Amino acid sequence: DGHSATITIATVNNGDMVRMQGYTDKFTEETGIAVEWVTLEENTLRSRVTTDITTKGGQFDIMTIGMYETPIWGANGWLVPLDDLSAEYDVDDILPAMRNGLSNDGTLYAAPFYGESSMVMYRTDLMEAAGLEMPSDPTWQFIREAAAAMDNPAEDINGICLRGKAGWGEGGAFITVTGNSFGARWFDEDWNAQFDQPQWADALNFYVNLMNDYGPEGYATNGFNENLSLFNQGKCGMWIDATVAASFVTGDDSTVADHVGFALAPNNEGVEKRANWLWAWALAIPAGTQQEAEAKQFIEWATSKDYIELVAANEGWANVPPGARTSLYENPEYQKVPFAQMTLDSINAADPTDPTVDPVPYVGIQFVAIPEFAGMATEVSQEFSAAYAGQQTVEEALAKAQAITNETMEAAGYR
Amino acid sequence: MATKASRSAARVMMAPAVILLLGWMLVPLIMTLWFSFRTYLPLRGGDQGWTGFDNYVRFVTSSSFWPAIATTLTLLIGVLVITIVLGVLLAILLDQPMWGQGVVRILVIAPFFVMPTVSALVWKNIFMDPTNGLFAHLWRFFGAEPVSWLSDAAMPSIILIVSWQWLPFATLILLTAIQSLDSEQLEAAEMDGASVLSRFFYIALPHLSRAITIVVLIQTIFLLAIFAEIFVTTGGAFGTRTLSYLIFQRVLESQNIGLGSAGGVYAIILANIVAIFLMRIVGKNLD
Amino acid sequence: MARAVTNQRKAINTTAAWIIGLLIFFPILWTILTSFKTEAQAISDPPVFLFFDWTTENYSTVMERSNYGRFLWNSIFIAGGSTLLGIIIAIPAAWSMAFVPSKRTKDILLWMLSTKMLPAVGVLYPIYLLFIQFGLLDNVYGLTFVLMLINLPIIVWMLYTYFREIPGEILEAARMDGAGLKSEILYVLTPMAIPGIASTVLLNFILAWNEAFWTLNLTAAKAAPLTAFIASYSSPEGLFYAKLSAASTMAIAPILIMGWFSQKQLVRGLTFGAVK
Amino acid sequence: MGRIELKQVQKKFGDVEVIPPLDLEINDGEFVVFVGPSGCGKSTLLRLIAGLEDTTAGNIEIDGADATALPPAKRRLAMVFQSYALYPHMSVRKNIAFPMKMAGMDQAEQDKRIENAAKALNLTDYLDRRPGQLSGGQRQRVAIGRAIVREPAAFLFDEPLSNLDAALRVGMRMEISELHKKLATTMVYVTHDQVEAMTMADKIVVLQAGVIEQVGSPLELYRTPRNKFVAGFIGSPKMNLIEGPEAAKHDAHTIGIRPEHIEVSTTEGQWQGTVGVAEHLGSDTFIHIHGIPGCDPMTVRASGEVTVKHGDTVYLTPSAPQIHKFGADGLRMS
Amino acid sequence: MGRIELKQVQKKFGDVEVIPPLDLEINDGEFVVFVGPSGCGKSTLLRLIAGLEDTTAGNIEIDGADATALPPAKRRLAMVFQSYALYPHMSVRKNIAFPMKMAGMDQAEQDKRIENAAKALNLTDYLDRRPGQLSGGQRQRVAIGRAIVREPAAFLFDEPLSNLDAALRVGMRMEISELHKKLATTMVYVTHDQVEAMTMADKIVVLQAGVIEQVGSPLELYRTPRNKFVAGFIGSPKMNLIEGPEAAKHDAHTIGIRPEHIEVSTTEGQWQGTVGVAEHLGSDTFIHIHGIPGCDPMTVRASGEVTVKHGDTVYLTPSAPQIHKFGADGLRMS
Ligand SMILES: Nc1ncnc2c1ncn2[C@@H]1O[C@H](COP(=O)(O)OP(=O)(O)OP(=O)(O)O)[C@@H](O)[C@H]1O
Ligand SMILES: Nc1ncnc2c1ncn2[C@@H]1O[C@H](COP(=O)(O)OP(=O)(O)OP(=O)(O)O)[C@@H](O)[C@H]1O
Ligand SMILES: [Mg+2]
Ligand SMILES: [Mg+2]
Repeated sequence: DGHSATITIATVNNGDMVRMQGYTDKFTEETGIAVEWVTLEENTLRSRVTTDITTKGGQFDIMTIGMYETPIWGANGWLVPLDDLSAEYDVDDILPAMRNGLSNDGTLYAAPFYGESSMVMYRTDLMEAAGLEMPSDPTWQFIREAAAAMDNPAEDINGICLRGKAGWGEGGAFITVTGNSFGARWFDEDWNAQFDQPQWADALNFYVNLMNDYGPEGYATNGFNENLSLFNQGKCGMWIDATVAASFVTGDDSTVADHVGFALAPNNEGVEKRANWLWAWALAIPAGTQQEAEAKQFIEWATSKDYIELVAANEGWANVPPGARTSLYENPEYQKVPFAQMTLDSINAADPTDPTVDPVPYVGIQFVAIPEFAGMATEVSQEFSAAYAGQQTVEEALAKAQAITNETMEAAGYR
Repeated sequence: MATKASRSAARVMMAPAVILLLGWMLVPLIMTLWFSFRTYLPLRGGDQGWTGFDNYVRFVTSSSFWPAIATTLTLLIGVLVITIVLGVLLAILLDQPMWGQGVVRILVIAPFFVMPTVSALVWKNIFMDPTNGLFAHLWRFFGAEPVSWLSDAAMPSIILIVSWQWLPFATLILLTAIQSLDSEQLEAAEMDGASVLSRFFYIALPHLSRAITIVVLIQTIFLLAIFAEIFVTTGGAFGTRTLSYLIFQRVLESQNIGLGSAGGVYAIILANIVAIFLMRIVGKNLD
Repeated sequence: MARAVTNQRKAINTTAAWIIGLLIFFPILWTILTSFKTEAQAISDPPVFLFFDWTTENYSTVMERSNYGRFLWNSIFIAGGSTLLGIIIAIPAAWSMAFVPSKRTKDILLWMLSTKMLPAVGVLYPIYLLFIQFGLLDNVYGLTFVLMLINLPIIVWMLYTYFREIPGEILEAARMDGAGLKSEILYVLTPMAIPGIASTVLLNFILAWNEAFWTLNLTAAKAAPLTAFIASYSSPEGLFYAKLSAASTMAIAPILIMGWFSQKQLVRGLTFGAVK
Repeated sequence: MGRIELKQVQKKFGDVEVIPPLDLEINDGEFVVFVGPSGCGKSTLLRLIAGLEDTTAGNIEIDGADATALPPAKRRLAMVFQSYALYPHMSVRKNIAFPMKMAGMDQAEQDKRIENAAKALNLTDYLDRRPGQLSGGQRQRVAIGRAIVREPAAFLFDEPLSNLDAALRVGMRMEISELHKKLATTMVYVTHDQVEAMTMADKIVVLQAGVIEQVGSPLELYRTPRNKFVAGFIGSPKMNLIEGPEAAKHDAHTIGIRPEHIEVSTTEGQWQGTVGVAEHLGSDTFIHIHGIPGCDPMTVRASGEVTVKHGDTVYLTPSAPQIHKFGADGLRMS
Repeated sequence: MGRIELKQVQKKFGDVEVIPPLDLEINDGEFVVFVGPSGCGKSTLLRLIAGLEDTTAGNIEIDGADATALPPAKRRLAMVFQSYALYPHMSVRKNIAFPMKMAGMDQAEQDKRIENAAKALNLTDYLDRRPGQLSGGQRQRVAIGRAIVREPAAFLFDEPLSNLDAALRVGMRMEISELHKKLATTMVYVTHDQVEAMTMADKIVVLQAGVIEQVGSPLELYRTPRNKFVAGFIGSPKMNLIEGPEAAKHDAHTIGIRPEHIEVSTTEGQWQGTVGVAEHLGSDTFIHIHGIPGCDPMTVRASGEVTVKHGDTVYLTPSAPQIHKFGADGLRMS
């Protein structure tokens, strides 16, 4: 009868998730199902839930995972398929890009809580002062020009802030999509690492030069949080990062909330792929849980249209979890939110199944959806970060990345 | 004391501790050994059979292996040297007569109570952050460019953090040791015409050797296992990947249990080399 | 040396020691101060030291967000339980080593210590599997047991060094007086070793309290101690220094307070038989 | 009752034979003192009797019953240790009560015995103190009190006075002697101080390297030491042992003469020598004399004061009946 | 040279005056012993001379020069500590060499002096051992060796023998006396053992509570103690002090008579008493006699053996010339 059931949810400690925890009482009230939260920092969460799922530890009834894990775990049969969600939940309302990214073989394995792509956020006031105008689809060349124009060390303003922090989901993701926008790719169709190709050298050199010239001090350790706080303190002219950041840079904690503009992530001139990614934090149910029904009930609640409205009613439309549902973008109230349209456009501009200029054997834009990727990409991004910090040259970093990648692929038996 | 009865009683009373620790050592060790000879990729079908020594070969030939060993030893030695040198000096200072000795001692011990995670978080964000960190403010105040501690000087920064955590331990052990130094010996040396420095080097320092050994032993045990500090601050980037961090990456990030287990076996070997090396000294110095 | 110390020298010592002491303590002090600031004050340049609007808002935010009480209780239970269990197992073992030494005593002791050198990350997987097998995941008892095992070598060693300072003749006297092994340990040895046992308890309580790998990896919600609590405050989005400081302060405050009240025993406890 | 018999008792530590097989009888009510140089096995022997060490071979009988395999608690013996071995965390009262508590004696009886013991040992005022608050002599008395209340078959003492200073030592020596007179219980007492042995013992057992050199009453040992070792060990200052021609005159390999049995004269005598150090105690003078063939220096004890100085020539005459003769094997002749 | 003069030297620890202002002269080459009960300030006085403690007031002169403010190393004094204070991590050779090394003496000279000292002290075979591997007596000799090589103006000894056992103590006592004879260097020696003081000293300084009770040669102190304290302190067994009517007969508040100055008889004598404990040492018998008015028990020392038993009635006669008379103020009369 479920009157005293308790479900345990592992989740990441970001703003939207923490906000959801605040509304859990409502869920418990409605259903009588109690909820235990295990809130962890992203990297800790990932290693924690991965250990649990691979060993069938069964500690969690719901796990917060991303687009990277979902297809792999789904294929292994470790997740409960979400193919019997209620009619009122309206699965078809989920943005197609998200639904594809969270499915394996057409079966949905995780429900997106919110989704994101990446885009350019810039200071309209500084842009104006510099006498430039941001196109809605800028190129890297324009970005560099604008960064140069806005950079003002005397005022402690950096032309541009970008992620450099090691970690596949941090700087690794950013440099991968930057690579995409320069025509680079991780692997050729035979799983040979491609870091020895000129496109990578171009991309990395461009990034390093841009950041050394106009980026903040110590950008090699800056990730999403660091850049967010820099931008909110008015220390960045531009910031290219997750679309979810839009609600923060226009929110209460921001000192520049009134002067933020948005544009699509850039591409290198002549390359059709843009530097934007696709990501969703989604809720999935590990196979074998004793509380499958209750877990499903929770997922339906947390990723429902009603939840979005609940948040909107309490905190305003700008703060609802974005990027998951089509209906949200059709909502006239939400369309008033300044970054709504650009977010949707960015999401639509990303295609996980065709991320690069040259064909690749993998799915995923800012990641390669194979189990070995997280570890390998983290190591690669560490080499890149060392190059950002000036501890090695771009060439050395690329050579090491090439070696690490090929070693891993050999160990895993791809080659 | 040592009658047959007491000896057999002793054996019985040792048993729980010995059996538990033997189990705690052997069970994981055997499982680790087992995994290390198998291709075990949880995300790709789990245990895929015997591979012989492939994992071992792959682990040592990996470009990260020797740097990781070097990093491990750098961290170990760096922290040991700092904590012991500063510990000795601090212990001597704290041994002097002064006002408020108790309070000062509390201040000095305090870092020992701080969880490694907390200490890493606090140092990383509140002090070493190149934009908002206190050091950055300080540097700017003096007109200098703030340093990105955790990228430009990652290893020294981690050594600093870890040393900060372990300095109290070293100081306290050394302080107690200094207090146990027979004052007549110092007086004898004084009568013999030894200056303050001579007394320190010829009398006090040799007296401290046993305490220093203990500091080295205990700290080594803990330092070889340092993890949280690196995980939180650099995530192994900028040359701060120790052997145990490398194993973490293999096991948890790359989800290659076989390879990681082989790494674990290497770590055990390294630990034992260090241990044997230590035991040699300790064996001599422990009574 | 009992020679008169001039006040001048004492003043120099005092000044030097206080400066260094405060320097070492500063990171903790600063964290505590920061926890009472607003986020904006927390990162303001130049930093504000004491003259800011003290607020406890960060604490209420943190309290609202997580069930601090449960984390705290788990920490206390796990640290306390593992230490107590360890002591109960270690006392007989240390008795044996100290009072019925054999040629192998030192080897056994060093072997015990060497079990602490097993790299935790290397054996996480096996241990996790074992824990699943025995249904011990996210279970305070399971965790208590593991932490007991981790700290047991240190406990045995510390007790051994204390016991060795107790003259064997006293135990022999008890034996002559008709005490059996149990009475000997219960009525004579343990009460005599109380200061040493107290220090051992303290030190191991701290070590268990601060253990961050197993506590994080073997728990989920029910058994999670403060190390897991702080893990959820590691780099969330946005400006967070003040909240991080508040959470940090909450994680370390109990042990800090306990440590301060018992620093004498602790100082003794940290000697590890270094004396003599 | 407290008759203790050791039959072919042997003790080895590992391969080292500390006590070769040895027989010894201790009669009921006797005060037996084990003396001997440090490391000769006195404590080991006592601990064997107590049951704190296992015998390697041989039997220990207490009151006719084999006690070899009995644990210490079952032997009805009480022991007083050199370090007192008081329980520092218990009050004097609790210390004394401990053996009775272990025996499960009823409270009234315990209180009675504690009171008696405290009265006998002058401890009544200190019953509620901790051992740490007592002086050395008082601690020693508590240790004895703890032994007394058990009403043991025999008391074992291991150098109980060696931690006390000279003056206290003399006092406690008397107290223990008087206690023995009063209780008439067997006491086995270990010391390396021959004065203690002489003044307290009914029977002295002289040990060397685990071997019993002689057993006898103090005066027997003083008068007729069985060998050179006992001769040198008993008596203070030490007996002068003379080898060579002087000994040959008495048909002996070595002759011995105690310092108090030599006459000193500045004018004439049997031997001539030079004064080395002269120790003036007021009551006596110990003169160390060099130049006597076969014995250098020879010690002489003169009563009262003798005004000789370093370098003086003196003449010595031994008292003939008190000359001890020893053969080449070190044994007493005749 | 080694003449030490203390002029109105005073020492306070905080507010506690441990040594009230005091004058003392120690002549070159003299062997001066400080005796007194525990806590009377002997060590403090020695440490003041050594410079290990600062004087609160007064001056210390060494060889006529004011040394009050000199650091210990500059006073040309060597000290031997009760705990030996050897450096445990250095070999015997290094221990002995340490003061010379500190003085920067050249190696050849160092070796020579070490060799001489080792020969003199019988340490040659042990030069490469650590102190931990030596017996108590050997350690003591190393400590002395370390003092000798500096060729100091004076040696200071703080209870150097109190950690040794009785037999060794006698031996080392002699060795130190002989060393003094040989070197003829001033020695200041602290002990609480009056036998040591009597046998070794040229001059004894008796201290009580920081105050000098008497200074004099051993025999002066034995014969004419200036007061009851000195009378009781010097001599073993202790002087019997008698108060009441017996004392009044001699027009004194208290009379004192040493045990060796009393005749024992079983038939007649001045005082009648009952034998308590009789301690038979062979050479002497100490008899404790009860029932003498004003002094219970009275100790008597009889030469050789006296066959008295517990409970016997005996008669005692003091030797009249050796009766000491003390006034109500405790001071010697006449
Ligand atoms: N537990 C032991 N293991 C090995 N040897 C021992 C042990 N106990 C004593 N011995 C050895 O046995 C011998 C006799 O020791 P014991 O303690 O009986 O001497 P002792 O006569 O009491 O000496 P002392 O007067 O110094 O107390 C010594 O050589 C000693 O080293
Ligand atoms: N550093 C000090 N601080 C305070 N009081 C002290 C100090 N050193 C000694 N005293 C006190 O001074 C008095 C004399 O001490 P000192 O050590 O000189 O006695 P002593 O005659 O050497 O005694 P013992 O025979 O026991 O060695 C004692 O009452 C002692 O408590
Ligand atoms: Mg003994
Ligand atoms: Mg003294």
